[in-house]
Amino acid sequence: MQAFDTAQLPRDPSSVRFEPGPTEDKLILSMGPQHPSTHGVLRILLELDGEYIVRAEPVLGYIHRMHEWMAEQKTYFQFMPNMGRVDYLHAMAWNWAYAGAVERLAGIEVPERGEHIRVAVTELNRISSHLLWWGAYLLDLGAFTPIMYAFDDREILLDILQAVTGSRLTYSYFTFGGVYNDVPDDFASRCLAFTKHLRSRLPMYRDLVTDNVILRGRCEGIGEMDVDLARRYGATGPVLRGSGAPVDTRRAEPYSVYGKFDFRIPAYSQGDAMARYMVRMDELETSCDIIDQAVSNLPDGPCSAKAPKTLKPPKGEACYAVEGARGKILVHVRSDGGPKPYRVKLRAPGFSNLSVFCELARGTLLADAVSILGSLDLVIPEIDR
Amino acid sequence: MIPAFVAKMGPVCSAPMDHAKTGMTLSVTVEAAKVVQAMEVLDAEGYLLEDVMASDLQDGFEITYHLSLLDGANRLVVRAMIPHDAPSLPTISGVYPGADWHERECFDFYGIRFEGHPNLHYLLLPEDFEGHPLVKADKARKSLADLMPLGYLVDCGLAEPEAEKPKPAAVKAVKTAKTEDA
Amino acid sequence: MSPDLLSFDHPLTRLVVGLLCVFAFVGLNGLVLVWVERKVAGHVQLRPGPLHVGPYGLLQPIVDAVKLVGKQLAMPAGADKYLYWAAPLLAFAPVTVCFLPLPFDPDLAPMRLNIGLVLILAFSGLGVLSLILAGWGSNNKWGLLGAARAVAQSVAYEVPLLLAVMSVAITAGSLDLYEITGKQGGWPWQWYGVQNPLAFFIFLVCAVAETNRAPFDLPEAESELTAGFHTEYSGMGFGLFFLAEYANMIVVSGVAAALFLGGWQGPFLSGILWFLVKVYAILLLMIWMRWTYPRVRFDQLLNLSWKWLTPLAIIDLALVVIIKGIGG
Amino acid sequence: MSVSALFEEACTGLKSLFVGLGITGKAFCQPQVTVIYPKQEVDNLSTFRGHVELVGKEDDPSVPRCVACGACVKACPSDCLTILCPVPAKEGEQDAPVAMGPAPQKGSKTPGAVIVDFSLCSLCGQCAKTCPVDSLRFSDNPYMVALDRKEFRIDLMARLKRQAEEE
Repeated sequence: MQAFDTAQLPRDPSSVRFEPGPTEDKLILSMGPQHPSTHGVLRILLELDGEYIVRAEPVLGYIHRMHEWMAEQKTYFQFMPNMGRVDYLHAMAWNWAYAGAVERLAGIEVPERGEHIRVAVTELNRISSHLLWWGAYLLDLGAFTPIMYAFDDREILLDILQAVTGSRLTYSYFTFGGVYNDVPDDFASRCLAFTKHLRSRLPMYRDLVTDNVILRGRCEGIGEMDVDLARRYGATGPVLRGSGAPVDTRRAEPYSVYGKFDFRIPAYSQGDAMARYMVRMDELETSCDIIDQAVSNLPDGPCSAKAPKTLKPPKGEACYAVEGARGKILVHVRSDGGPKPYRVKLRAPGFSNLSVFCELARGTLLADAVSILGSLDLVIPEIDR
Repeated sequence: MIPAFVAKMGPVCSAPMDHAKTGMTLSVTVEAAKVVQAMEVLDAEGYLLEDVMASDLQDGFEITYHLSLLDGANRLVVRAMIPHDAPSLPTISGVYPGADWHERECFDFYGIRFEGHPNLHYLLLPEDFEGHPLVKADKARKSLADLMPLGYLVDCGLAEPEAEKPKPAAVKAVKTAKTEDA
Repeated sequence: MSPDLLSFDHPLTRLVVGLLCVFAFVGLNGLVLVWVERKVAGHVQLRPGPLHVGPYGLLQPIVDAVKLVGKQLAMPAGADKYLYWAAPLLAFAPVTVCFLPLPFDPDLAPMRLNIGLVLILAFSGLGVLSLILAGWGSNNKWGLLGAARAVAQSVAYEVPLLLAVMSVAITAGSLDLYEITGKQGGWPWQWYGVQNPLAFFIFLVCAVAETNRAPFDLPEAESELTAGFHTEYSGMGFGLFFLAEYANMIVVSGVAAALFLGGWQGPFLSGILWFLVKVYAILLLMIWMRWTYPRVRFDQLLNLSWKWLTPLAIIDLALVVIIKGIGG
Repeated sequence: MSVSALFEEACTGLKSLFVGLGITGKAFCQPQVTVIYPKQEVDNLSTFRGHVELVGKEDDPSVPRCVACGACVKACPSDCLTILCPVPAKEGEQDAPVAMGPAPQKGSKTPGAVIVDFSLCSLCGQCAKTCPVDSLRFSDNPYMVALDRKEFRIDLMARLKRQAEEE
């Protein structure tokens, strides 16, 4: 092999910091920012011993957009469309977290109908996020077909959401005090038809993928994490529930009308990739249950409270936690009484979930790292914000 | 009202908050040097670290740690104030390894140095970025008294209950008294 | 030039003509297979597959080939020039030789060799060399990992493959594919695949693994290694690897058809048609599997070979020897 | 693990593989769900929300309801709306050509031009929400194709006139 002078290559600050370890014969591998299984522009520096991972360090910031700065430059209303872009897969939950925080600050009450619509569209959006995750995770594991079946089902759902919100991905449907517009008349019946359809498809999902011996081999016992590790890293959502703690913001600090609904919070105690997988599959059913309850007795009345056209919340601060598809979304807004927020802090669940990856990946095979990464369900724009 | 373990954290002041109005139940202000001690107490109590937030105020950078127990509406915030000219405080990544990235993010946006942090480099910003984007201009900065409702200020001893608007001088006086106590 | 050479019976002439035919056969079948693969993938995924170029998208593979030929051949900085370009050629060349001893029809076997089976196994073993060269020569870490995987996988799966083939060879008492086919009858119960299903099963699994097809496509596992050994190849460099993969598939399916499914023989009529039908049935099965399963992990792949297939193949071989000993 | 348990596990594993083949095989025979675009069209275009457009007055659909107050321009998070009005002439300059300036302008209750730069728009609807006379709404035009980004600066007044003529 020809000698190649690596000194000629442009210096890469991230890998300069990632010095080779004390032992020799290790391979430093840069996975990403363009890699099929990093789902966006995430880069992971790996130190490999053969195919075993000695160290892993994610390098973030490739699509950092400084949303928190933008929030300080815009009025409360104007920042709303940004929220759909933070996590494009569960835009509704981010909409809700921001709207909720501002509503708490300004003391705006949301009418009952608005709350029900919010619950229904957020849960629909959660299903669409989980379906996409399911397909993409299997793509990571080398199965090409499930994503098409998932998209087939997701399409019905997106049609419903399009009829309500006018868009299919980056919704900015929430306003302070309710939702942007009322739902069409056939919304409830379409939702019920969809949940029925999805429930009928779940056995197929199970037979094709969940029971598959190859998938189980790839997921069982991989990336094990106990509750304490998850807690110390701040991992939430399906990742925490996969470690055995049935913790869900919808139940723990019930916001909106979630307290009225009866739903099961799935939790699996193995703490491995399979447990996280199973939690998400069960959550599809949970979301279906919630949607059924939310739309089957949709209250009459206005969908939105009258909010002032220029919102100036009194000085103070408010947090609002929402259970997103990836975990606990927390938006903290500080107001100085002016038309623009003084400080907005966005707590992205994926950020904390990904930070566990360094711990989980150590000592596993490269293929396991892909499996772990997929099981954390990352959306890079949310992590980078 | 205020749980017993708060006393062990070495609080400068603690103020109960209304969850329905703010999403938080308790705010504990500690001295910057004592955050690790406070976090050790909370870790033993089983709190989950949600995030680390910094804000740029007139009085200095305020670091806010959001924590909550796994179950229930019990968000607790720990606050610490550090001066603009010496923005540093000890890292809590030894207690909560998840704080590592959150602290790096604060370093990115505010230039706050976390003493003892294993890897304090830019996380989200490019390596060659100059400055810290969320640091406000002097004019735009507001003091804590301008940002917090009166009830909180009273609880924290930053304002008199009767005073409609606390005078800036009074705030200063309280602040200096606080540091003298330490 | 001796007059001997011009007659069709001269081995050299047969070789040259045979090779030409094989090239044509491989090229044509490669194109057809690309189309079949895409159509099957499409229909399995509830979409139509290629549609717009020609009727039912039939001309799509040709357009693809033209595109590949037209593309620039890039070589990464620091790659070993000779190894890098030798690899795709080496991937494709040995496969063509493997076609020579295949009996397509009682009257159509390019070369009748009494050790045809050995020749195929020997030359198909060469294929892995090209993967190593490609991975090593392209000076790419992903390529290197892919190459390392390819070696371990090839070594692991050649053992049960050989054992499975040997059990058939012992039953037939020959290493000549023509003869082995001849010993089977037209009806399914006369096929070795039905008489010895375990060997057939082991052979099929090993064949999928040897041709690096999903779920055993570890050397090129694109969600882990981006594209493994052919990460750096563009244009026809990639095209040759692509073609070699399909040619390899046809070879193993041809061998499987000859060894286990009675080759050209079939009920009612016999000939090349039956042979092709059987080959394509196996190919379809391989394609079908690819679009159904996730990829196994590398250690699981090796475990499957060493802990399951190899012992089973040894047991099968022992049984065959015992039965053969008792019977005759 | 006993040998029998091992074989039992292998059998369930193999069975799961065959079940998987069965499902994809069944899908192979099912009709496809793809909508082949130029030949077919999806059926939910009516709920599509494209760029904003002006709403005409009831008595004269070619004239927008817009009162050129400029509220939408201020509400827009990404500065994609431009409303131009004639600037009132200064004292002694009555004869000068009428200059156009950003709304609101004193004395002008109708817009001279309403332009939306769709390449900046994030379809949040803040403009339509703030409009005091409900003069803005989402259009349902899904086919937005252009070779030049300048073509995404859409003149809404011209669009409204065209729509009024078509009706």
